[in-house]
Amino acid sequence: MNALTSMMLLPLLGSLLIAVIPNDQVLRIKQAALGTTLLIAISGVMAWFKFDAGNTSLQFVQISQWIPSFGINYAVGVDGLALVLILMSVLLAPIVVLAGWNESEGGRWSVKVFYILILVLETMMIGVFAATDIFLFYVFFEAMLIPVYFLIGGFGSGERAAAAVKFLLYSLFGGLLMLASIIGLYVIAGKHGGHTFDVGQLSELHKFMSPTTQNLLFLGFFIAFAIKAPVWPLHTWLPDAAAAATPGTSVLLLGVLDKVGTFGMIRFCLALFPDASKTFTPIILVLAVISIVYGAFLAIGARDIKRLIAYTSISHFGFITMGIFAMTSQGHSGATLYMFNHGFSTAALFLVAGWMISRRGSSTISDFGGLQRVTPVMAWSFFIAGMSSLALPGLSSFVSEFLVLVGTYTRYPVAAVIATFGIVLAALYILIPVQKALHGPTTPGNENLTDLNLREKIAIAPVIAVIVALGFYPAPLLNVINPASAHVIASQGFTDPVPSESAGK
Amino acid sequence: MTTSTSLVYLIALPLLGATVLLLAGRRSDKWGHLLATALSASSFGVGLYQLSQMLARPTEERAVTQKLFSWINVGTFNVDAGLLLDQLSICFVLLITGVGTLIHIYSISYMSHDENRRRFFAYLNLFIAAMLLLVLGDSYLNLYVGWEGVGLASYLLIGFWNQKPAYATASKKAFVMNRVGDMGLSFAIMIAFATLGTVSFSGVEEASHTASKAALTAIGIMLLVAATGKSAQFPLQAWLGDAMAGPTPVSALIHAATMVTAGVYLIVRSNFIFDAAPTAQLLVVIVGAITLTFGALVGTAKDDIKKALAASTMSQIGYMILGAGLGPAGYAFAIMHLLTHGFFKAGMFLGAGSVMHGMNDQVDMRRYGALRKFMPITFATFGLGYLAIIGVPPFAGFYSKDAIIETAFNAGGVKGILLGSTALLGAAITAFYMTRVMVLTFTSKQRWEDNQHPHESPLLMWAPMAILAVGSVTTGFLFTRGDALVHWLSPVVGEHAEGENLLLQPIVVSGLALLAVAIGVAIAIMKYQLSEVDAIAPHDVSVFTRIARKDLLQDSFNEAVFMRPGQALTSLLVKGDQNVVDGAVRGIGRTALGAGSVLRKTQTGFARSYAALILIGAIVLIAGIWVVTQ
Amino acid sequence: MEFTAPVLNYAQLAPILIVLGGALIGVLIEAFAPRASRHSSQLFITIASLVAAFAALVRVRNQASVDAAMGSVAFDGAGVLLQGSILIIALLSVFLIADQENFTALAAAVPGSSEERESLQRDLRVTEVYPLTLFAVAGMLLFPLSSDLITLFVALEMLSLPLYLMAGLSRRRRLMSQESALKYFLLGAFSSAFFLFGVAYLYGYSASITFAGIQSSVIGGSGNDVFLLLGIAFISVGLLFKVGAVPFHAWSPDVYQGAPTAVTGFMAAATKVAAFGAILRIYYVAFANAQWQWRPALILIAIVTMVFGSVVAIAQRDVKRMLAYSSIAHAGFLLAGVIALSKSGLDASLFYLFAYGIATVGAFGVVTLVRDSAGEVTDLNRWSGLGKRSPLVASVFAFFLLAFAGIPLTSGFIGKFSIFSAAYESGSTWILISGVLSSAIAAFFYIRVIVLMFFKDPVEDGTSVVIPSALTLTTIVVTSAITLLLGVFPAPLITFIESSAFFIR
Amino acid sequence: MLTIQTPEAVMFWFLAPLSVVAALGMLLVKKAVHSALLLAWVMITLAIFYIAQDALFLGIVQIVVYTGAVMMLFLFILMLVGVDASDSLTETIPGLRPIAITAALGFGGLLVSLIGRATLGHSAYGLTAANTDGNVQALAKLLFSTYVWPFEVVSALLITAALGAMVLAHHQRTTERPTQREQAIARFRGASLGSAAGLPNPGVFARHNAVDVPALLPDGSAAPNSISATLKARGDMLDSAQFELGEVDNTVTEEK
Amino acid sequence: MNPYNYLYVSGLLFTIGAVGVVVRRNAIVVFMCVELMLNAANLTLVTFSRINGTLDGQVVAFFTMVVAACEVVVGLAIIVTIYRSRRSASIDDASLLKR
Repeated sequence: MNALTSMMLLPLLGSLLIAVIPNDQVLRIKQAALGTTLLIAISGVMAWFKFDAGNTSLQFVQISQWIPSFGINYAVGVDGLALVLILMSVLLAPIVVLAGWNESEGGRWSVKVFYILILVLETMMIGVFAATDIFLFYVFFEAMLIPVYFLIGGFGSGERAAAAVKFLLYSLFGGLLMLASIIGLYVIAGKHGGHTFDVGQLSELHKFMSPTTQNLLFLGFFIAFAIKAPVWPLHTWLPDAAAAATPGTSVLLLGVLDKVGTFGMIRFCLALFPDASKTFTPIILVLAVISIVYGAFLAIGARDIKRLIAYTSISHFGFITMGIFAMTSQGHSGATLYMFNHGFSTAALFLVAGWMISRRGSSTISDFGGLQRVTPVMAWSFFIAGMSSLALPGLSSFVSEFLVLVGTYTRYPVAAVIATFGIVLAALYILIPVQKALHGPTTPGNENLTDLNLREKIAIAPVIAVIVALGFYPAPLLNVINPASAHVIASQGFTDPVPSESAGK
Repeated sequence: MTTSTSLVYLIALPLLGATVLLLAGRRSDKWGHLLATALSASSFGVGLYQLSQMLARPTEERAVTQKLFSWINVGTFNVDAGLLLDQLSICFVLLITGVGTLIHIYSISYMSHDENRRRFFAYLNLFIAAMLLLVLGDSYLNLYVGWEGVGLASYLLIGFWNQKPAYATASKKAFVMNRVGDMGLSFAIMIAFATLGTVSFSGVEEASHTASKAALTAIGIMLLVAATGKSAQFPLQAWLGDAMAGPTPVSALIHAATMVTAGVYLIVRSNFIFDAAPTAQLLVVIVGAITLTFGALVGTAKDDIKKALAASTMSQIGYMILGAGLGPAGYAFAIMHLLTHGFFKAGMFLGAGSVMHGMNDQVDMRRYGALRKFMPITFATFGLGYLAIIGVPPFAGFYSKDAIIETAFNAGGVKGILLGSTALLGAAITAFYMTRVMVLTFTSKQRWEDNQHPHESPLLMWAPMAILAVGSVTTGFLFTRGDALVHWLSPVVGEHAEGENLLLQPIVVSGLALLAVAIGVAIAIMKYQLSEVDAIAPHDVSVFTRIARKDLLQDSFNEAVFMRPGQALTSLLVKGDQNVVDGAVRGIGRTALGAGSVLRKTQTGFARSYAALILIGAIVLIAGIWVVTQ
Repeated sequence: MEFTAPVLNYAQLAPILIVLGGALIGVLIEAFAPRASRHSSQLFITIASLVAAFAALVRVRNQASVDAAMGSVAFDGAGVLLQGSILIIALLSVFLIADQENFTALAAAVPGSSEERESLQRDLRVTEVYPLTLFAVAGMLLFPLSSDLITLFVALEMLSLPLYLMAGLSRRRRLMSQESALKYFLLGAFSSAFFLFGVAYLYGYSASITFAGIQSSVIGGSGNDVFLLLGIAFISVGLLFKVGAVPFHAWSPDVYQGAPTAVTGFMAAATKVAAFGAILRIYYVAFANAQWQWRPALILIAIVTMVFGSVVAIAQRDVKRMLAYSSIAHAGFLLAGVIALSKSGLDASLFYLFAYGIATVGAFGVVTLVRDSAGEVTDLNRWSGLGKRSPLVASVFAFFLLAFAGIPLTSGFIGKFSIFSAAYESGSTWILISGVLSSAIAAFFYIRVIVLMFFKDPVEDGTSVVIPSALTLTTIVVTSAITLLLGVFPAPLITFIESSAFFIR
Repeated sequence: MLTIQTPEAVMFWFLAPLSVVAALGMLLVKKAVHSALLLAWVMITLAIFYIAQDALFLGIVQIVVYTGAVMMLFLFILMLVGVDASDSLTETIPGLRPIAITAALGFGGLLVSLIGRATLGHSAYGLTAANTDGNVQALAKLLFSTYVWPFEVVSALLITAALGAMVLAHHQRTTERPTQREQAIARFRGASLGSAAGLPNPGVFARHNAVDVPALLPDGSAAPNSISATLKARGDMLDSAQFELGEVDNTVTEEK
Repeated sequence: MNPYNYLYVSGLLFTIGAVGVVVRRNAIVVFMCVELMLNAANLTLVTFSRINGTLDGQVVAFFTMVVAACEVVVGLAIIVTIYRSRRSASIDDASLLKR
């Protein structure tokens, strides 16, 4: 069977398996979930090795008719970009399961429901990156909201219901705009060579569109992705959702789901509407830069540790968006790599933050203090995750962030310069919570916190390992990403700016 | 160019130490410090081996490179994880590993009572590795990794005792201000890539020959910003004083001998840029001149021995930056001062640590006095360092500082006179405040309580101090003998054609310098040795003193200009996000709900009004269709 | 004067005749069968005649003729599909109606009187609802097939009269129920008068009362446009009243709320199919060539309808009223299919009608299950925490709501997609945009209900979920299965519709 | 070609205003019964119009069925509901009156002005040709051939109507009607034999003998069961206490 | 005289009927107004039948009468029922269902 399809089926099978385990066998359920996600992760890694990086065309392609009347196919396939994101998703899933071993308890519903939702979500996550049929993509794009909605609302904390609704409404609104654009595309495709949703064929379609049409359709897609990503000023759902969700859910939400936004920008906005992309690039860059700075400032001002992480993500997504629309190979590869890295560094931050919160029973940063002395391993994990978040050289996110900056600078120096100020703000928004939570005297209420147990250590170790390893040696990913990025850039009719003062001039 | 396969061990060994110590945790408490020290020492060994190899090769083949792997390779942006060891970097390598090892040894004893000594050594090893990467990286980006790596290590070490909130804050401040500088380095790299298409030293050097002045000036200025951050130069100097929160060996190693001099390294390393960008170069000397005065002035008012030394460090690095800004004539002298400073300042810091060790961690010099008797070895080593720093021949500082002052005078025109005079004034003030330190600590009357029991430090501590003292005495002479260092570095920084018409002859400069020193020393002795000193800092002091005690208001300035507005902006944005951005979204929701509530009132429950609605609908429909068809 | 005996094609009329026959048998049963056996025999007759009608329909599914009943009935593919949909929906509704808990014991008894009490004690049943239902179904079957104005009018009345009556038969809150019957009747009669007036003008315009005759007059353009205008406008009032389009919608919230829930479900689903079937036929056949006249007005009505329905639904506190406003909004969406005036518009409308009808029956079926000691509980506030009380029922209801909201993997999504794309294809950009926006608004209240059910805690006020009877259970299971199936594998049905849906002229 | 004869015109100009006025009157009179009568009048004028327009059959049906049957049904129900029920014509729903007036003017004006603009492409044909065999025959032919299907279906409608009326109006017997024997047994096996011989009549032995005044029992107390249950339910029963004899005059005077 | 004049009359009657539905409160009167509207429509049909020279209009009018009769039966039954429940034939009283 097709590698992607089987990866999508595995979680469903897993959830069926979990469904038949009796409710009271909680441990069994958890083990089944972990086993399933591990199995998927393994198959993801195997796909990774089978992937031919040099080949820029889609791989692991499977196309079967779904709704032939509308030209809708079940079409999956990956290029470097999608593969990297799928790999990230499947690697994070078992970590989330393992890290959030007890998250599933104490929710509104049974443990079983939690893991079924997680597994269904995993299917959707793989599908959304693998789909090469826009309709299929849309189906996954929208359908994946539902499990997340229930994960937030059913297992979260605090204002979980409100946050879940906000998340869902925001996303649905964006999704509906995208639906309008998809319909537009579909109709235009029907007028020029027949109804189809194949991304490849649709990317030829812009030649037939008037600039206005193209701009409108582009906006439909872009706003949907900008909500997902989230780009300022469409971000306000994220802090609420992240604060309310369980850490594991937050990891999947920020680490994977939100990547759909930036992924979509590359895969759809750019590929389908090259002219409109060019038209809107200045505006988008401005929004991206605002996101970077704004997210950073709000992170600095955040009192709640989960909200803080959410705001840092807004800042990071600003970088990714900027890299995408910089239209240079560095910016693009950097953005893609950033997506992967952000997944892991945010995962680390959220997981550790989650452990801190569950031990302390509070997510307010000032409730912590002096953790470094009480729980050194946890503190260190948080610190390393934080360092990754502020893009310390030697950790993975540095490579991507710097690539984005360099790539942007070569074409849009002003944007890059303003964005670079973000790195100072990043130091602040990481070091302030580090100081408050990890340093200083051990504040009352924190004396008896326990350090990470073996399970938690096993969960966090691979994340940190990835963060460190990719910081020093990002080549395995870059080798896969570069051809895909170069392909996008080239298909947009862009070439990297030539150094203005090059010796060869 | 020669390649080597062993450069990586320089970095790998201490990095291994850091990794092992951090991962092993408490299990390595017993032997961790030994391992770290051994690894640092073996890295020094590798350095010596490399030096011997280098010496064995002809001048033009002395630089060696090692490409580890292709690090970042996207489009035309190709950065290898590559190391470069040339005449310049070997100086640093030996300084870092040598002094570093000594400080490791010192710390074994100094930190012996700290339950987290292992972690301390891990950080030290981490620092050594990062610093070596900084000086060994063959491109700006590799340098950047080390650059931030040392920043991290510095952060960790300053905040080593972060259970004290003030120390935690100090470490954060250091990191953030360093990041501001790092931003400059980022900009420099971005500009370099955008304009020159490369970020490796060799590539940039090659491209710099043909590149426009504007581009190079921009890069140069940005590199200077980076240097000011890392080297605590004006205007990013404020963190260094607070950085003294770290254990004293840290201050000695990082905040005196090595890390803070990275800025100098960066400028000297980028000599090809600055040489081609006079404006940037001018800014460099201005920064150097301002800082050397600034640091010196602050140094006169500090009662905390470490802070006084820190101010002195700032000032001395000002000299180095000044030297580095003077072009090919000054590069070698800047490096020379850097090396000699590395010895004497490290020695003095260790001495200060020794004093604190003997005085129950008391750092206020007004509570010292007459320690000469109780700590003779410390007094001797500290004294030698003192003589070196104020520039008394034949101690090391004399040679290096004198050379910079001389070069400054000879920079030509008014600029030369201004720079030279500033440097000279700085020398006088240096002499004053260092003498003040010396007198207050060792020779003046006892001002400590009787329950203090000052005592000499153990062998493990004083031995490194002694070795460094030897260095303070000898290095200047060694480096200048036959212009050894100048010649050694010339393949890297370029030859300086001896000027024809010098403003002042060397001997005149030396004379003036000595005179200035003598004046400074004399005033200090009068003021502190020969008159009574309060054990508690007096408050009825001049405005100048008050300002100087407050580091010339640097913190007040930062607070007023950056921190407060920043905080205000943050809280404004937080509120704005809740009320305006999110408020708009919620507003839309409320509007829809409100519209729904209003519109549902049309549903009055009266069938007749429904009928009216239908009737009106029919009218509108007919009228509408009619209008459309007309 | 020659009299030629009329020729009727009984095979093609069989479905209608069978249902009518069933109804007559039902009337006879009422007259002669002992009371005890009435209910079961009525139920049997009703189900049997619906099934038989369906079978008869299947037998003639591929036939098409304008002469089924001397030109009064056009039997064609679209008609078959509409009749099939109506029969299926009716069958499922009858399963709900069979749960006589919904109906008053004795309609003639004054509410609150001793007679009512006694009749309740004696467990009397208004078994007349079965023949009434069958009469209504017969009218519905005829309505979309009518190809002259007389038949259309008679069918309209035939489907309406039983519904007027049935609306007043609720067991609980009988005053409300009777009020809804009164309102429905008065306004229905009012709108029929408009309809009839329109018939008169159309006859005046074309001298013919057959669709074909009107069409040829329109094409010939010989007649007077003013009469055509008046005819179209007045007929539209009557037809739009039936589907609940703004501003002719006002009856529907009141009637939906007051009528017995099973009847509401039947009415909401089947009437909509029948009425839209008729609308489609008359606009596609008779008025197609006058589209420049009516299309702008209809577009306006469609937009106002969808927005109004969605916006007002937000503020509702009663689940049945909310569903009523939702159905108003859906009427707006369905009008998009009429406006499209194309083959794809027809296909999409037919699919949408079926999908929506099924989901509606299912949703109302769930509503019948939530009760307290005084009968059904429709106050939304008392639905809070339903997910905790009865997760399965709440999940099914949530699923229907998601289908109404048009979330992928439900039939609603496919319907929405196809109908909007059809509308956009024929140039109605505004329909697309307002459709998308009102879908977003609509999502708001669907999700609000889901939040209420799942994320709020139950109020202990005696509200409970009864165990559904076998028939109700069947309805709910079948409707939810169809809703899911049409969301995931819609291809067979779409292909079938595509190949067979056409209007014979 | 149709030509309108003068008599028709005279008839039209005489009756049309009358019918419109009657219709308006129907709107404006208070009593529902008056409205019904005015409507009946409008219907009859319409019947005349039908006949004048060669729709003899319809004219007759209009009179017989509509005016005769349907309107009588209306009147019947009006009687049932209360014949003197009169509507207050003041508007109770705020704002509806102006809306109604505007709508009336708008709708009527629009309709009239549109009809005024309308011209068919041809002049009126008249029904002479169509009615050659007689209006009824021609209609019958259409009804039983072309429109046979709706004609058949309409029967279902009639059944529906009948069924519907039955559902709403038919009072199902909840108990079997007791036989005479059962009634007799019940009467004599009751708790007391007091009513075995039938209930007392109202007013007997009382000061009043009206039906709404309870009879007095020999002891002077009121007998509530002597009053019809309907009157009791309507609350029309008068309090018998006020008619009780305060003191029974026991002195027997000889009858003269 | 132009047969169109009948159309004006029917238009006016229809309007009066429609307005009557809006302004009258007695359900029976309201219903009678609906009947008036139907009658107006019938007049239009008959007139058009004459103008067009076909009898289809009369057929429709005939059907209308039948249908109207059915409506009357059902409608009056409903009105009587609600009268029995509420002791009122005012449609304004039947306004429990709203908003």
